[in-house]
Amino acid sequence: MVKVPKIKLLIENVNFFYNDKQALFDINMSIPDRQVTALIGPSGCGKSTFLRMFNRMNDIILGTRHTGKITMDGLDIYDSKTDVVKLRRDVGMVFQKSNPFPKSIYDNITYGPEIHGQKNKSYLEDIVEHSLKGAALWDEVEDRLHDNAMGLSGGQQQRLCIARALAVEPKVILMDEPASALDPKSTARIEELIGELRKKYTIIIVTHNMQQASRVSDHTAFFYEGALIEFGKTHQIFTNPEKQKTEDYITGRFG
Amino acid sequence: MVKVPKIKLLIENVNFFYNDKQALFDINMSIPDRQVTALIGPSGCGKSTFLRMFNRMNDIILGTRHTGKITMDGLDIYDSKTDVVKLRRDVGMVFQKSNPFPKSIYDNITYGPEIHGQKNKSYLEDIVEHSLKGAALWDEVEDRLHDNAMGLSGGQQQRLCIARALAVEPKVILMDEPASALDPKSTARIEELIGELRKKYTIIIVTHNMQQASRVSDHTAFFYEGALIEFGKTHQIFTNPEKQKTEDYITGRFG
Amino acid sequence: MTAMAKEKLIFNLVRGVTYFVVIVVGYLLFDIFIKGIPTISWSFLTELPRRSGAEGGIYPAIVGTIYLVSGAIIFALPLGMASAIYLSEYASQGRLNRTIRLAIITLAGVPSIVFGLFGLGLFVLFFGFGASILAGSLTLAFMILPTIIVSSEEALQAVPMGLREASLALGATKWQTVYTNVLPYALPGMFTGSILGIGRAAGETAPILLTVAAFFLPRLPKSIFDQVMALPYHLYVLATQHPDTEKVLPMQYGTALVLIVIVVFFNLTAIILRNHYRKKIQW
Amino acid sequence: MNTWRDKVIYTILVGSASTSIFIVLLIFFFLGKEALPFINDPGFSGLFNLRWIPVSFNKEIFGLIPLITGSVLVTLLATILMIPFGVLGAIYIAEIATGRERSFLKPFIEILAGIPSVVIGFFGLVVLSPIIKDIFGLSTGLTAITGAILLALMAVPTVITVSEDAIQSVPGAYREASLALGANRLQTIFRIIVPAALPGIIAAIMLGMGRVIGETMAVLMVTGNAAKITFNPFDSVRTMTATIAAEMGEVAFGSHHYQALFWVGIFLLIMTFFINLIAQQVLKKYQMR
Amino acid sequence: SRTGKDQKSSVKYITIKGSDTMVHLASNWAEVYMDKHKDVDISVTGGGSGTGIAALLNGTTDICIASRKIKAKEESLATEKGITPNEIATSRDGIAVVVNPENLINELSIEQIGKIYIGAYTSWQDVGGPDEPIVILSRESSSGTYVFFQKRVMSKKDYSQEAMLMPSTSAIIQSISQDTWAIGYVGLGYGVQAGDKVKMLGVKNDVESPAISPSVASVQDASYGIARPLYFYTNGIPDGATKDFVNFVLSDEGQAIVLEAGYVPIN
Ligand SMILES: Nc1ncnc2c1ncn2[C@@H]1O[C@H](COP(=O)(O)OP(=O)(O)OP(=O)(O)O)[C@@H](O)[C@H]1O
Ligand SMILES: Nc1ncnc2c1ncn2[C@@H]1O[C@H](COP(=O)(O)OP(=O)(O)OP(=O)(O)O)[C@@H](O)[C@H]1O
Ligand SMILES: [Mg+2]
Ligand SMILES: [Mg+2]
Repeated sequence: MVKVPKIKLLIENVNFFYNDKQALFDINMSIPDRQVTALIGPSGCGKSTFLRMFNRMNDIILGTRHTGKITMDGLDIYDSKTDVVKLRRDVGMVFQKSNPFPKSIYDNITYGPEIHGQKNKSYLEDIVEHSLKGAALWDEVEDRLHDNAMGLSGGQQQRLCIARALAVEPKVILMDEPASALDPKSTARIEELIGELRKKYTIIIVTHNMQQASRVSDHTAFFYEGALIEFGKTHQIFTNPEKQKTEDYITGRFG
Repeated sequence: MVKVPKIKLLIENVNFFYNDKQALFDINMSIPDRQVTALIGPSGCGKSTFLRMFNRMNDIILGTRHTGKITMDGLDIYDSKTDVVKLRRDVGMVFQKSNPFPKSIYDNITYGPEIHGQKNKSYLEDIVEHSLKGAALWDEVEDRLHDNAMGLSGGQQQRLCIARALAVEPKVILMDEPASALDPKSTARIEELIGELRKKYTIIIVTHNMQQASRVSDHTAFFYEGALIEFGKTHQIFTNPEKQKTEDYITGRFG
Repeated sequence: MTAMAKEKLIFNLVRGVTYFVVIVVGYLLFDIFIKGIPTISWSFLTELPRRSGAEGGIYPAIVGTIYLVSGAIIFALPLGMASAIYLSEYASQGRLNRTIRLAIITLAGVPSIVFGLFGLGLFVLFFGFGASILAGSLTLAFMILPTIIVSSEEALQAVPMGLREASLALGATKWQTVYTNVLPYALPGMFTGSILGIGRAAGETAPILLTVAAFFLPRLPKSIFDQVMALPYHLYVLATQHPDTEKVLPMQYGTALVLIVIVVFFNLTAIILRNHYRKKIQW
Repeated sequence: MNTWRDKVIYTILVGSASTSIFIVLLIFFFLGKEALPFINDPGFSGLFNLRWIPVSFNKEIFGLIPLITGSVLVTLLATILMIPFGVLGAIYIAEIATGRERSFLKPFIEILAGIPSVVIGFFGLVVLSPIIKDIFGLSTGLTAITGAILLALMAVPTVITVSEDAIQSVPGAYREASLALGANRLQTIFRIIVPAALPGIIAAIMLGMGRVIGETMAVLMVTGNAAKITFNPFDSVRTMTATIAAEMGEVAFGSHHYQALFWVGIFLLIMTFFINLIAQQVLKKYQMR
Repeated sequence: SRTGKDQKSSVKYITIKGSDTMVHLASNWAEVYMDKHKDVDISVTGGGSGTGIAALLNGTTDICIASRKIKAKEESLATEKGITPNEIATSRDGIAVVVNPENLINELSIEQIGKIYIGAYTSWQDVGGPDEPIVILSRESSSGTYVFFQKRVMSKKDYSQEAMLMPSTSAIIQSISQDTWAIGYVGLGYGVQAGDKVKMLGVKNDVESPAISPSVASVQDASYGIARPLYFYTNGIPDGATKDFVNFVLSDEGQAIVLEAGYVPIN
């Protein structure tokens, strides 16, 4: 029988506002552990906003507020007692535009562990190798770990950002259109990587690219104008959507 | 019998340099009149550079130079006697990121005709309606022509840029990834539009999206590391490429 | 007229206007340089003034100016940079933030002579520092504070948001983020703006007139409660209060030249620093 | 541990930032403290007299009006002069100059910003005022226009630097779009780039005006300092800053004259405050784009 | 302030503060005095007579230099603070009335000069010259000279509104040498130093009396009508180093320096 996956993140009645503008409307959803969940929908529908709620990245934008509740492993992540810093350690994030620090590749990776107090040299070296291997970048940069990360190609930079996120051993990885700025070859590489990572991490990915969503994800959520229209197994969403809107969108009838 | 299309642009032995860095290597190609020619290839292969040679847009980048010859309707566009301003009027361009001027929709369209000396009010009004209709935007903006163009959605802005290019009555339209920043619905809209425009204009389009190239173009040129690897009918390139590299790229084996 | 001819004509006009400014400034600098250079000698730079500035050197005034400027830096730089960090990285849209910004705008608009009055009232009289390096430096510091805050904030804002997000997303605290991923890249820019402000402090007469400057003080200060001589004030007195006009004119030019060299030195350092770091850091 | 350290640092930063508020309050307090007794005796309305005769054996009059008109006249003239030079200079450096020219012009103009105002005033007295006198056939070169020229000279670098930044920050995409439509550079500059940069340019002009109003030493030396109400550029005028700088030293502390000078300071502060406020407002609008 | 502090150290400090007119004279005195008394340090600061008197009242200066007498308002403030200003006349300053050398006028009566400055005469024609407007130059209203001139020459009437107030004597000389039809007044020393850049007018005490040229001699014997004393103010009768310095200033040697600096010794 089909194994029922454990729920990692539970979203209940979430609304979100930028000042007076409501960006998310009453979202309810549960995100399964160690699977890939894709968020799709037309531009401006609130995908990024939703994604950034999980590591409370929206906190840093002035004038934002929300109602409702998001729990991770049963703990309310917006509770006043929650340590945001710790939360962000557990919930890694990869951004649309790759944003390595203008430091060496090595320093990029060790930054996270170091700020969390890790000082042991050899341990740090292990982390670097491990993370870069995890992000399928090790072979390409092994012999220039101390070069500046800005010298890497776009696709390499993006994988470095993934490696950097892995280095702090998160449980959840958020990816906001991680491949949209990349060429097809690099994109394929990243997709492959996601396939690897899903064995160990809960992954939530935002994408514009329907083919990509269908290739990499287990579940897909379709957003439209701030509302969650449909959420289900990716296969089912793409072959047999329940809602007319979903079908229209997927077949390209609107965007 | 197959009608042999007239040649609009003829490219002979073209090399291009950014300072000491060569970006194009000995390109030879002929672009047919009133058809859509797609330029494809991995990131950094020189597609944009090549495209920007046709309206001499590279002239404004310091330290660039070229060798070889490009003729339009038999006239050398890089001849010292060529009027660049006139050339750019004949060769319109639409950019990857939509870039309307921060003025009203109306003023965006009339800017081109006005700088070319058109002062007649009613004639300008005609141009505005005509161009916006040509870009399939008229119905959406008809009643707010004097609103600021920055208030339009991304897809609308891009169509406005197309309308703006149409308003100066070019013969050739260059498009550098016109839909890459757009959602699927807007993309479909733009592709439809290209289908319309090809009846009257010679169109050269750069795209990352293989499906798009195959949908919209008559001919496709595949670039790789600054060289033209293969050029031919789109149908043939996508189904039966001559070169191994082309096939590898199209089937996604590298990017 | 063809469009091309018109373009050419207007471009030449604009070029003419620009070079007119350049020539005026060039003339000004050249004039002071040519007339000032014969006065410059080792003794002019290292001796005390004699016969109330008509003879001798300007050593105490050079030292005094350097003390005052250093004092202004010591007070204004940390304060200004901390303010900028707060405004750029920490401030929310609250009333405090708005009030601080309003205050900075106001400070930026305070004429230098008003700073002089204020320094006289607060430091010299109220705090009882007397006319002293402390009072003068603090007055100058307050005068350049808005420049430092505004330019430092710009430098901080120029650091891409992505770096902050990346760091925060890795679980760094705010301060860790600012300290490791914002400050290092903003520092050159922060210093640039600051040094430009400092150049201004070095050349101001009005704020020190009432708070620190002595005209004749044939010894170097021993504490921050001492008065000092200062180049701009020395120049001001030579230019306006000395009967022996012919004789002090070369001294005036010499003093003006030294003052300009000091100010230009600060500005050039700033410009070179900025250009250097702009080239080096690329995102 | 981290949260504790973060809190301490936060407190330090808030404290530092708040000092600006504190300083402004202190400035108003100190100016006000010295100025206030004037309201009771000889009375606030005295400040709106049409003459400024602070030293007299008959009747001292402390009307700020001639000083205000003097400042306004010089400021307006300087603004009118600095706009073409500042804006055209910025356009030239940002859009027309070659790379090498740029790398020379920009620092040069920035150095000008640092020339001490005493030096410029000295230059004005010795070199500029005779020139003005001869060109316009005046009986004296110490006029409002002389001061305005010097002030414009001092403000031009500010205007150029800030406007140039504004022009630079106009997205390159506009430039490309315009050129691609067959516009020449002239059309592109004046029809697309300058309008797009206009808010920034206006802010630059306002900042320049702020500097002009507040400048002390240069005007002190060259405007002739006659306290009369005039709007003739070739007349001598007395500005507010020059009045404070010149009279503060000799005045008897606590006298009416002394108090009146603090009122001049307060009015000056209010004027510059509003100019800067408008500049900020414009700048903000600009950044919203 | 240095006053009273550092008593333990062997060096004695004297601070002098006040009139800008007198700073260079005072610093010349200080320089010569310090050469002879290595154990004394003297600082001289300008800022104006008002600043100097305020400093005396605040106890932040030992000697206030002033080009005017202390005012009633200041005297009452002094009493409040328990300070007794002690006035010492140190030298005299003759005020020369100067015009451009091209101006053919050579002498004027005090009354004529006064009428020019109050704005009653606006053309040189009014005093026997060509029909050219008179450009009136004056020192700043803050300067002691301004007040003195008003009192001595202008019968205490107000200055003409057209009068241009120059920040400094040098500025007046500079302008006079450039403007053919300007008139101004400057300290005798400045007038002498300016050489042929300006012309010093002879002054008639009244219409009948002969014109007297300004000079050290004519100021000293009081035949030249426009001259004023320059003062030291101390808190009470000076003692210690200050007393010694004041004595030096009043000595022949001190008065020789006065002459050298362009002022007139006090007999
Ligand atoms: N910082 C912000 N301030 C105000 N409104 C915002 C902000 N960020 C996003 N929005 C608005 O919130 C809505 C949702 O934006 P969001 O970025 O989440 O969309 P998205 O689905 O990620 O779009 P895209 O696919 O274009 O990235 C949009 O209407 C957007 O304009
Ligand atoms: N202004 C420039 N100066 C120097 N080199 C440049 C410049 N613009 C492009 N290049 C280089 O020229 C080569 C071709 O660039 P081009 O932008 O034409 O590629 P492209 O095929 O359009 O890539 P993409 O698909 O990423 O847009 C690249 O190696 C690029 O780094
Ligand atoms: Mg998004
Ligand atoms: Mg490209």
